[in-house]
Amino acid sequence: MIVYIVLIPLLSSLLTPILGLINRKTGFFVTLINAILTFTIIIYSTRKVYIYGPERYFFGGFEPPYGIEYVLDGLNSVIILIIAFIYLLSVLYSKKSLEKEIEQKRISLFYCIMNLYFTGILGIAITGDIFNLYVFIEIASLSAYTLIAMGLKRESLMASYNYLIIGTIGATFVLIGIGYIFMATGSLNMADLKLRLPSLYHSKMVRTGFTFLTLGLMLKLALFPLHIWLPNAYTYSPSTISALLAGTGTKVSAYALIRILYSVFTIDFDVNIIPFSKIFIFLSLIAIVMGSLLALAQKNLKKMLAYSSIGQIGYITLGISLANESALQGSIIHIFNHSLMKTALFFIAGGFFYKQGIENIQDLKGIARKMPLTMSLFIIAGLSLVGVPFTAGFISKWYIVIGAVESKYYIVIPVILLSSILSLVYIWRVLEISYFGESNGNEHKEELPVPLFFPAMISSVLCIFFGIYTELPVELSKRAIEILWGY
Amino acid sequence: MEYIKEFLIILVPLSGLICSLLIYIFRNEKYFKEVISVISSFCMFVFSLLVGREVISGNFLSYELFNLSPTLSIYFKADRPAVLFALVASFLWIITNFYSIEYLKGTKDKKETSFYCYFALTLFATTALAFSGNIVTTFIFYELITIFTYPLVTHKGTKEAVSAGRKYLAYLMGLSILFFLTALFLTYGITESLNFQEKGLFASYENKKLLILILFLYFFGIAKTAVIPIHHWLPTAMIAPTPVSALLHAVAVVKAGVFTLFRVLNYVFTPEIILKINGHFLLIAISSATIIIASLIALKQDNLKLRLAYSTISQLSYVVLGFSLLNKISTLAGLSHIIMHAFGKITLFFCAGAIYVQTHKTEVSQLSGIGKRMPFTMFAFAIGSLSMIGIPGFGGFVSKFLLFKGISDFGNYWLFFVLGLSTLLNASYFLPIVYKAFFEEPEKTEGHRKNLESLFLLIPVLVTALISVLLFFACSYIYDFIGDVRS
Amino acid sequence: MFDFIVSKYNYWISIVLMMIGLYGMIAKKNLVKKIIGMNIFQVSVFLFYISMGKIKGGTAPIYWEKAVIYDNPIPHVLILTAIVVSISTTAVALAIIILIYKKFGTIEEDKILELMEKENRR
Amino acid sequence: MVDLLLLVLLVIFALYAVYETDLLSSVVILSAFSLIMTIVWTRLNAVDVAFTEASVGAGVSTIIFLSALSRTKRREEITRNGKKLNIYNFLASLIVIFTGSVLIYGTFDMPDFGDFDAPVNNAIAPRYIYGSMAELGIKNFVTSILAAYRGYDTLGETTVIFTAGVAVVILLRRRDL
Repeated sequence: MIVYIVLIPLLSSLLTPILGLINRKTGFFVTLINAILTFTIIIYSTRKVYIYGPERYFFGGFEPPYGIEYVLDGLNSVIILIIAFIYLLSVLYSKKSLEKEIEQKRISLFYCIMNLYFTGILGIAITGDIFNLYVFIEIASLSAYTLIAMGLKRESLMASYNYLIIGTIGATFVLIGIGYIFMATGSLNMADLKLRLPSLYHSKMVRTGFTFLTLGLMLKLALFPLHIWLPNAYTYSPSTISALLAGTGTKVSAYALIRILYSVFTIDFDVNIIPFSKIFIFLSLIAIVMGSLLALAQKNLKKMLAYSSIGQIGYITLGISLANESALQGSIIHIFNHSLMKTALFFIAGGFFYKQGIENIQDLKGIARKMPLTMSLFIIAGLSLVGVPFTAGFISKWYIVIGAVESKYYIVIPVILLSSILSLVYIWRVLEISYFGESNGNEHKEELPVPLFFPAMISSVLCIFFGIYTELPVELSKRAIEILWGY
Repeated sequence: MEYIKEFLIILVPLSGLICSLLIYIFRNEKYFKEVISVISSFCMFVFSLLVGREVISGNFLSYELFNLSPTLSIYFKADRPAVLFALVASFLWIITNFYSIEYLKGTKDKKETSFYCYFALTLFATTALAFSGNIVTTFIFYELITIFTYPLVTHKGTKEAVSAGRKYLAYLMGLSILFFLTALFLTYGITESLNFQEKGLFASYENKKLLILILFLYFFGIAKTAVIPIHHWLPTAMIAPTPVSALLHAVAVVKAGVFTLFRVLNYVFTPEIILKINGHFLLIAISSATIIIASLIALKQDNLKLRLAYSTISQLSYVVLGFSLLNKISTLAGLSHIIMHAFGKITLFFCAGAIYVQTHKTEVSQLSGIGKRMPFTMFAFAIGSLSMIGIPGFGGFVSKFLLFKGISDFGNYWLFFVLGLSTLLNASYFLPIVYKAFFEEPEKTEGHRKNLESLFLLIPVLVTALISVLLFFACSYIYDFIGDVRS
Repeated sequence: MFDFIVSKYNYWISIVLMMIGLYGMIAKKNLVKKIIGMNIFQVSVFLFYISMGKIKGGTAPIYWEKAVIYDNPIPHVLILTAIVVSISTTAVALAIIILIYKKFGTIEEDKILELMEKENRR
Repeated sequence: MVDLLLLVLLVIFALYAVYETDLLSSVVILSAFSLIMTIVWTRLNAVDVAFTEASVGAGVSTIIFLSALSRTKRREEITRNGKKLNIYNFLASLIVIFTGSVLIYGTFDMPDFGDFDAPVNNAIAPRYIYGSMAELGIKNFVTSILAAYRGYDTLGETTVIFTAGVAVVILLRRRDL
């Protein structure tokens, strides 16, 4: 069953351009059907994994480590669940939104690339082979470069090009890392590597390999000093793509990092043998503060959200590198929650552009009087970003902080709280301008059209929902860690 | 029946929440919001009474709403101080409702819906805070109070209101996130429990320095107590409509602050532990400094509401002082001063509002001879002032007397001097107003109408003034009810 | 020492090549030049991979009766895939560069940044 | 000795390709670089890879580069605006030196070049060498791994080409910008 998770998007990406020759409108429907179908299958298999434990699929029937396998366990089932969900929302959003942003002649090709991107990130999440991971990283990246380059402004080209350069460096670093580890062990299968590596932990080869793997993924993840590609890429790409990338792109890299750290290597190696944990806690803290600070300095709404993403990525890596149960759980929940809220925020930002052509925060004056409902969604998602209680963001931060306290990293607490305040300020700035700003001209209500409003509504309402009904993410992430750490 | 009893405790805050929902849904019906507000306030009061009856008869009422995580739950519990606080808040809400009807009409306010809606929401959060059974629940509702009162502070929508709102948020939310939340995390990290307990949470914890740090984090995190370095938000919040200033910034919000402090000092820490770590000296110093300094500032204020605001700051510190003296009598004094001050100060605010509605006067210097045109209002004002000063025969005397007794139990006699001086200052900033109102001649340019009082504005004022007097004679009932707080 | 150097020179030269490529990718301002650097970088990584599969006295990994030792075929397989990935990236990159030239009229990074800054200031 | 010479040649060509300001000759040098690489790989017995590199790396890649150059500019413009550029270059070299030294550090533990006992050759490789003939009946092990054992990688590889193809089409046909 799990093989269809990647095959369906792949097939639909082939189908979109072909059917697109007949009728342009088919692109959307094929993509939508693909998204729904994949999402259903993922729900089904996640449930199965949750009940019966991990599921493996040997490609071509060749048993690992000789062949390539798919593994679906607690961890990646959560990740693909959220990815597929975000993708579904983005597809729903795309129809109306792309009408203004993409030439309709190329729409079926555009959907084709979108499906390829979907294929790529699902492939990254589900594969059990590290070289295969590289291949899928490249599929996802190539399509992401293209999607970004389809932005309306010419800056999008430069954004895409910069992402391409840095992304390729990252991917090649991953390739080098794989090479070193492969050289030390002779194997490429993750489960097999986990068995072979412990005896080699003191080998310089393995350490270098580890360094390059993580470094490459950090580049893809846009951890603070390596983040330069991200803001422009998110800002200048089409609205749908900003939301899609913000919800899925860095998340899947974060997943890959967790996989490498805890499923290929072991926690013992990460914490005790090399100072990975310490270095990355430090880097994450810087990322958290700098991301929020830089977000504060932005004039462009989407860019502000993008910088805020950098801060939020810091939370995720912080939880990962604290390397204890609560923190990692918090990290996984934060991947889940941040996808929801950032996608919601980008949907809404795209909606402002669609309806009013607004890009800068200053131009949002009085928009709350024109679009009160839309703005209330923005408040919900924004407060969730801040981490106000009863929103999803609170839970993940809670877990991360508890993890930090357990590991006696007290410095984490003020940093996280400071960044919460900073994010409160930059969200509040938007709200204040939109509620109290003097708008010029008419103020009659015009909400977003339903196709744009609906996905934004779903994702922001879920921010509240998962802030109160926390059982699902907590339980799923707990199961994920149980399997990951083997107890 | 048992089930209903369990649910009773939820019903108190719920009546506020449902009220606001109904108001929002039927926002276009005329007179509906006023009626529903009054009904819900009665409901809230009745439910509080019922909870009080259960508590008196010795039943333990508690209700766990849901779990945010296995160790993190939204949990409500009823005890005597909580009931007391809920009773005061809900009773004054009833009166404020009647008052606001006329006030909003008098000031020709257009945003009635949002006013009533957020008002009810604030009461919901306040009563929920009163019944909170653990720190997390307290923190959450503490934050919610801030969020719900923000729209009331910025109600006017002017530039000043917006910047006042910004300050309001910066102080209340910023400090609570930075300090309160840190303290909460540290508490959890040390004790792995957040439930309020009679024997405190730190019974078996030895690290004195960390405990002191946590205590101060709590103290400065709870900015709603408005002690001197963190009091600036309260005067700026006076830009809100007078009913808001009256109920929220003299009763609900600030009292929520001191109530939270009460919880922290008595149920997270215990007096014994605080005495052991010598944490109380700073608390006493700050609160007594606040008592004096705020009174001095009040003396200089010409704006009536601002003078009342600084008086509030000074009076709140009586409560804080009572709590930080850490003996039974002084704690009792603090709790009873919550009530006494509530009734006295709300009377004063109501008067200020009535004066503004009728004559559009805001400054003390303009009030010459106002007593001739609004005799009953100013009569009530006099009663409120006397109660605030602490003249025997008025409610304020009782708590002040107890505070004196608490100080003598504590044994630090220079505090007598603080109280004495403050009483003098109280008299010197309240009595001139009364004198001006009754014994000075009005300016000649005034209009010809003789009596400016309107019944709807007058009745609430008289009721609260009357109760201020009655409280003096009924004080023994209150003590019986509160009983031994730490039994 | 000499043995140590001789025994690893293949890897070292591939690392030197990688670094030349990486330098071109980072330091060069010309967009096409960056891609040329990228190509060198990636091809050198491929060289690294192929080197590790070589065995002294081994023959090409094709079935042959007289063969005693075969070279390791796995790196070859991986690199076949990677070469294709590399060329695809190059193609996409060059397509973007062509578009950039069309819209900005230059392929020098600093000039483009200048243009973008001007636009933002307006 | 020939091998070493070829490698040194590679370094020279790489340096030349990076430093040449005429992009056209730079591309030609890159193509020559690829051809030498092909020879190196042939000498390392990686026949299939060498073949692919000759056609794809040296052939297709050069053509793409040339067609791209024909649509843009031939010369690299060196702007020397003082210190800023130098700091940038300095930083870049710092990064490169750091990365390189980490990579070199990793080689210290490596098995010697051509070592039969290296883990690489003993973990999963023997199964392919000794088992694939019987299992699949293909003489070329590389082909059998590519097509069967790691067939899924090949599917991914095809997808990458497809992605690139669609990407180039959709990008180059943009008229709206």
